[in-house]
Amino acid sequence: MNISNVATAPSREMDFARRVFDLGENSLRELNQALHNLGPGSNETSWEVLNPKGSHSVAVGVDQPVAIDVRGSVGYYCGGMNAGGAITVHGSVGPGVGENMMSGSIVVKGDASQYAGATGRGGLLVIEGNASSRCGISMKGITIVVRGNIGHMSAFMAQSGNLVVLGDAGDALGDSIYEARLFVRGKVKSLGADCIKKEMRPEHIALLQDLLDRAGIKDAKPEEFTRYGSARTLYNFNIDNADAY
Amino acid sequence: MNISNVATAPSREMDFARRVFDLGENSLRELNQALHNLGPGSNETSWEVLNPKGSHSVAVGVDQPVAIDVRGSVGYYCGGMNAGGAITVHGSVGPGVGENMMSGSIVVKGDASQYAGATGRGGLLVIEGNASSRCGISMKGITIVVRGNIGHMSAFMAQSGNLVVLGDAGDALGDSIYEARLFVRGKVKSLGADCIKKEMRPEHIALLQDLLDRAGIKDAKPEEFTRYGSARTLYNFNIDNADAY
Amino acid sequence: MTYHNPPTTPRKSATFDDYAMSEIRRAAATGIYDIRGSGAKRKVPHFDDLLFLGASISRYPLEGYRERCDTSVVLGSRHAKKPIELKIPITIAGMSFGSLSGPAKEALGRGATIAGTSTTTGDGGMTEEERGHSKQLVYQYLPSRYGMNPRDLRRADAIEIVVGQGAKPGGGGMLLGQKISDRVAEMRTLPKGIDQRSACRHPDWTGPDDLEIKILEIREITDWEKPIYVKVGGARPYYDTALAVKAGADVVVLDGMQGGTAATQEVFIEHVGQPTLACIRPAVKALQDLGMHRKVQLIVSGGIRNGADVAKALALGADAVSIGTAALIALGDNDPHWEDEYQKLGTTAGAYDDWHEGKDPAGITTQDPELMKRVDPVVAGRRLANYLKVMTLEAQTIARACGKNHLHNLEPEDLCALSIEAAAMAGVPLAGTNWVPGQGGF
Amino acid sequence: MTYHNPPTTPRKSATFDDYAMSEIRRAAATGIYDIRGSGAKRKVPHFDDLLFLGASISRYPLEGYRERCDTSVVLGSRHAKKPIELKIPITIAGMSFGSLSGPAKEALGRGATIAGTSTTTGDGGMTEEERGHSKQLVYQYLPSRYGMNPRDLRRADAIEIVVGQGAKPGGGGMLLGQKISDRVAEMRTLPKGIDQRSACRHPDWTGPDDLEIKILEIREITDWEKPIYVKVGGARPYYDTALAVKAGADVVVLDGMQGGTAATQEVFIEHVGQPTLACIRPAVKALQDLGMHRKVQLIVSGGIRNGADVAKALALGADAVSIGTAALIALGDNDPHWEDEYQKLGTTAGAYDDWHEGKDPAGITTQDPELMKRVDPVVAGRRLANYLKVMTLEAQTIARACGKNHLHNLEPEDLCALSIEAAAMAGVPLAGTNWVPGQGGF
Repeated sequence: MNISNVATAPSREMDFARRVFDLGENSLRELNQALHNLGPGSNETSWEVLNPKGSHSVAVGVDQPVAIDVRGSVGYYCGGMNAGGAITVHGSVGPGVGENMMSGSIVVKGDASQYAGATGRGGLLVIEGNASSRCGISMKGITIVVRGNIGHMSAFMAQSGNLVVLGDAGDALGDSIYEARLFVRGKVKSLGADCIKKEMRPEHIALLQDLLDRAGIKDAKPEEFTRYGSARTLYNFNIDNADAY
Repeated sequence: MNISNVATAPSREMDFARRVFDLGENSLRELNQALHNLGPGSNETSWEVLNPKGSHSVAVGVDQPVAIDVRGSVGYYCGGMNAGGAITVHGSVGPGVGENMMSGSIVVKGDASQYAGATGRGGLLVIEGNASSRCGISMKGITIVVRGNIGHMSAFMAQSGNLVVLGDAGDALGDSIYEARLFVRGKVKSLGADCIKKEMRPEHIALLQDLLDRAGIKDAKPEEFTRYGSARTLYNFNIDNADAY
Repeated sequence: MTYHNPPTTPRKSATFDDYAMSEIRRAAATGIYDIRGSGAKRKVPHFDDLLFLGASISRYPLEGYRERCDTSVVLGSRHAKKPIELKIPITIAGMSFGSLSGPAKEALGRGATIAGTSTTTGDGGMTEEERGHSKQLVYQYLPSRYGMNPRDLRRADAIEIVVGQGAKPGGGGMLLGQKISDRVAEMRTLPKGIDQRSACRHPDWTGPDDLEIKILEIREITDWEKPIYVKVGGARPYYDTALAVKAGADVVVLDGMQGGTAATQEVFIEHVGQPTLACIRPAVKALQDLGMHRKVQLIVSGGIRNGADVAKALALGADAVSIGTAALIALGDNDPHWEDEYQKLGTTAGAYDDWHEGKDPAGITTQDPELMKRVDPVVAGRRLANYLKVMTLEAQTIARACGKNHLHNLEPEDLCALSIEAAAMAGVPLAGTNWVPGQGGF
Repeated sequence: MTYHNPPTTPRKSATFDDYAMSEIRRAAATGIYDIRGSGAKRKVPHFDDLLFLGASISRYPLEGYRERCDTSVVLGSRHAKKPIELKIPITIAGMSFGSLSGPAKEALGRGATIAGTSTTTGDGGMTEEERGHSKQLVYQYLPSRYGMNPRDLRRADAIEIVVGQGAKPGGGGMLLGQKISDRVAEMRTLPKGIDQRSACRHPDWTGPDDLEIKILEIREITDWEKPIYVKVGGARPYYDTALAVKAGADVVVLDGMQGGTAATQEVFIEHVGQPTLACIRPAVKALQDLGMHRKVQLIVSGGIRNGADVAKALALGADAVSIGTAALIALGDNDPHWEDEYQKLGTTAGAYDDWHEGKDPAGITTQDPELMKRVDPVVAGRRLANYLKVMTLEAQTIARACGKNHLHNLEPEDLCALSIEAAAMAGVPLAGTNWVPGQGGF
């Protein structure tokens, strides 16, 4: 059995038969309804989705701690509003993967399109390839770990949570950021308004080590990262900052 | 001579020759003008109208205590505003028979259409067949006795007077009723807003007996009737009764 | 100079203006819509938006002597054996006894009789005061039929079948319990102190085909002597006028949305019905299309205030006008003389319209025996007569200036309009142009 | 008599009037544009410029207090398994917790539930007060996504995707630091006391093609049970409505420029967006062109104040209306009762709109625990219910007068207009004519 993410996978005593769901034969509606029908104590804790062929809204609104493996690439909003599920996409994902995630985990083996983890409130989103623009936009507590690069305008208006990038970041990183923490190992093409470089104090090293561990990343050290966060100059309006608005 | 209603027929000392008026040969205008030309002490106290063939406004505005027999069926407003005449229709009547009657009597041997006795202020209206909808609408003092059934919305906004029904009543009986008294022997399909069943006290039994006597009805007992009247909840507006309006 | 930090200037909303807000608060507090008397108070296109052209040099090249400018009008000559002949084309509209006090009704009769015109009864029946003091009295036949009886029908000089009123076309009436005195209750055959609703449809007919039969009945009862008017609110004036004529009316009374009422929902008064100005041309067109203009007379009411209004209504094709509110003001309604008492009622002279509450300081819209005494029927009647005469003189002044020897010779071509809306409604050109906006029939 | 040299009479400019000048001074002193609550305050063509024709002879009215006039409406039957069924066609618009106090939100829920209608959350998420006291609650899905979570999404009775608001079509929001209490900050995942900006575009979609996919996601999460509304500000109503329908909306909420707001730039409120009256016909036309009128419901808001406004919006083709400002006034906002305190704030009752400052004397648009106590949710809820019932009664009064047994049977043909502008915008004839100015599409 392939559990991609031991750290956050639900604990189970027994391994029941997997449920395999072929989107080439059954409809998206049936898949999501089946996932929503799971009760708190359900035995069907392990799911496999075949032939997603870029479908939108795959496994949205999952609210039980089940493991779901998606074999192939998906469209928009995969795992949207996930609450507790452990979703692994063996391919690339379209815009808005894990949008507004509450808890649980999503692991993307390929690349992610725009808006990855947008407005996410909790849980862990791991992208093993690159993430495109607006990664972590308006994030509100989620942890996002990207192995590759991230695109422009990432962490725009990010309120809270952590964004960890092993590669480079594009233009205007952290524009209008509030209290989210950004850690980038590679180059940052440019910082957005009110976003500044910050000191890596011991508590940040500890935090980052924990995040890397949870994401199962062994080949990067916290010390190689730079921390970015809010200068807090836009917190209350002042006419002389108008250019930054 | 056929006086259908001894109780209310005008008293006369002598029986002069009847005046016979054929509407197949003379006009309605001539008939009504002739009736209006009668003075208080006129000898022509007995009239017969032939071939009404559904004419409207037959014998309207009669204001002397004369007896009029109409042989056949009539249209709208037969005996409208009658004041003192004793009119008998040997057939059916159209809408608004005896509308706004002041006094005297009208006896219909057949059925009556809508609005029978509408806004009537006094006198006695007897319908030996059925009366259609809105019987006694807005009645203001008249007594109406119906041998058969009455239609929907009867006694709507009935202000005062008595409605006696030996058969059944249709929907919404006595809707928005004020102080009129309703007596029904048969079934009531439904009561209108603010109309309720009331107790038959001795004075009501006595009153009803008198009404039946005056209508010449021998085969019904007051005890077989149910009384209905106003719950008086709509007498002054209250927002929580808005649905009833 | 030291600078301070100025606050924004407080500004009220045109949408949520003081009145709209106070209405919301009133609704929230009471849970019932506002009922009031008087007519639509908002600004709508009206006769003020029209002007007479007057005579021009080329039309009167030489000085002529002034001829008589006649003002008489005959109503009901279509079918009635005894049509009504008035000296002036201004009648007193129907106002119910119940909404008005006895002395007020008497004053209306006295004033109208002096001025040579007619009065009208109203919902609630005919009173002796009114019959006694009115030379010519029109008896209203209403859905409620309060007080209706054949004797009064025959004592009347004409009968007006009321289908609707401009303040509430399609609506019924409501007289609140406070105003139901013993006398009113008795006339209406109802208990004292309860709200009296008047129905919106007649109890024994609906629609124009029935109306024709109803008119026949009334004609038969009154031996075809009396003119029969049909009164409609300004809703679909073309169709309503045409149908009234087809149903056999002698006279059509058309009441625009500014027309007064004794008690109606504010929302009804302000939002249902068309302005008087907008009703006249379609109604006249209906009469013309049926070849009945001037044969069936058209009486227009709703917001008539002075001789100019009279002249304009006539120029647009009406045969006469009718006044309600203006007559009450002439009697003394809303007079600044009683300002102190108006203030106590939370209002001010000129704005008092809670007539249904029966507390009128001027003693007109009340049944309170004490307040009623404030109206001296003789004095108030004289005031009304004065006012009617002034209106007539004003209308004559205008008609003469236009070279007319009878008010009825005023024409739409004598008018122009000050606003595009009024021009379109009245079907006359905007001043200074020959543009009649939106032309193309009604 | 001696002559003196009179000075020129002082005269103010209509262009640089007091308000314009005070705004210039305010800008000069503060260096920031004016932010305020409430909607456009200038006078724009509105429902007051329309009239109902009412019934008369050619149409028969329904009995005012008797004959049934239904007011129910079903929203969301296009795709939702569980559409919303309301007793009255007036809903409470979305107003954010944060801009309003907890007791105010509770009062809205109580009042709406008594009256048989729904409330809406707002920017800032769903509160327990509101969910608990609202029988039917619409959950707003906004660009800020403050407080958004799948549990509340499933607890909602419908979901409203907010694309824009009439007060600021195309603009974002701003909640100033003063109003960020602990509770508000926690719901919004933000530090206390900082200005909170709400974005103007959604973070994870742009444009109608994306919206279609977003709607699909929400339907999937809620298992296609709940109606999905799309709310747009009155900008290009024909296209916006058509695109919302094409994107799969069950209900379109259209908010005109008079629509209220909690805090927006004055310049935005007054100068961006079209009047409510001007938005309805194009939106209805879009629905009709797509064969979706009455299948996708249209809710109109922005300056609805009374039953006449409701009836007019419905007659022009809306299925329901929504109220914001009016509901607050019914709860007690801007009540003259607090005039002294309004004066201290440099304003007056009726003009107070600095809601973003959180000092509302009426305790409604504030997070101050002391001021908040002034709103008794039970009493205020009752007031709102009263007000909603009055509006409904008023609308019924009008519909009955037009002979309708359901409010939805009101039609544009029942209306006429008092001004050329309103006639053109509403696509109805000017009163007294059959002239619809500017006819020829939108």
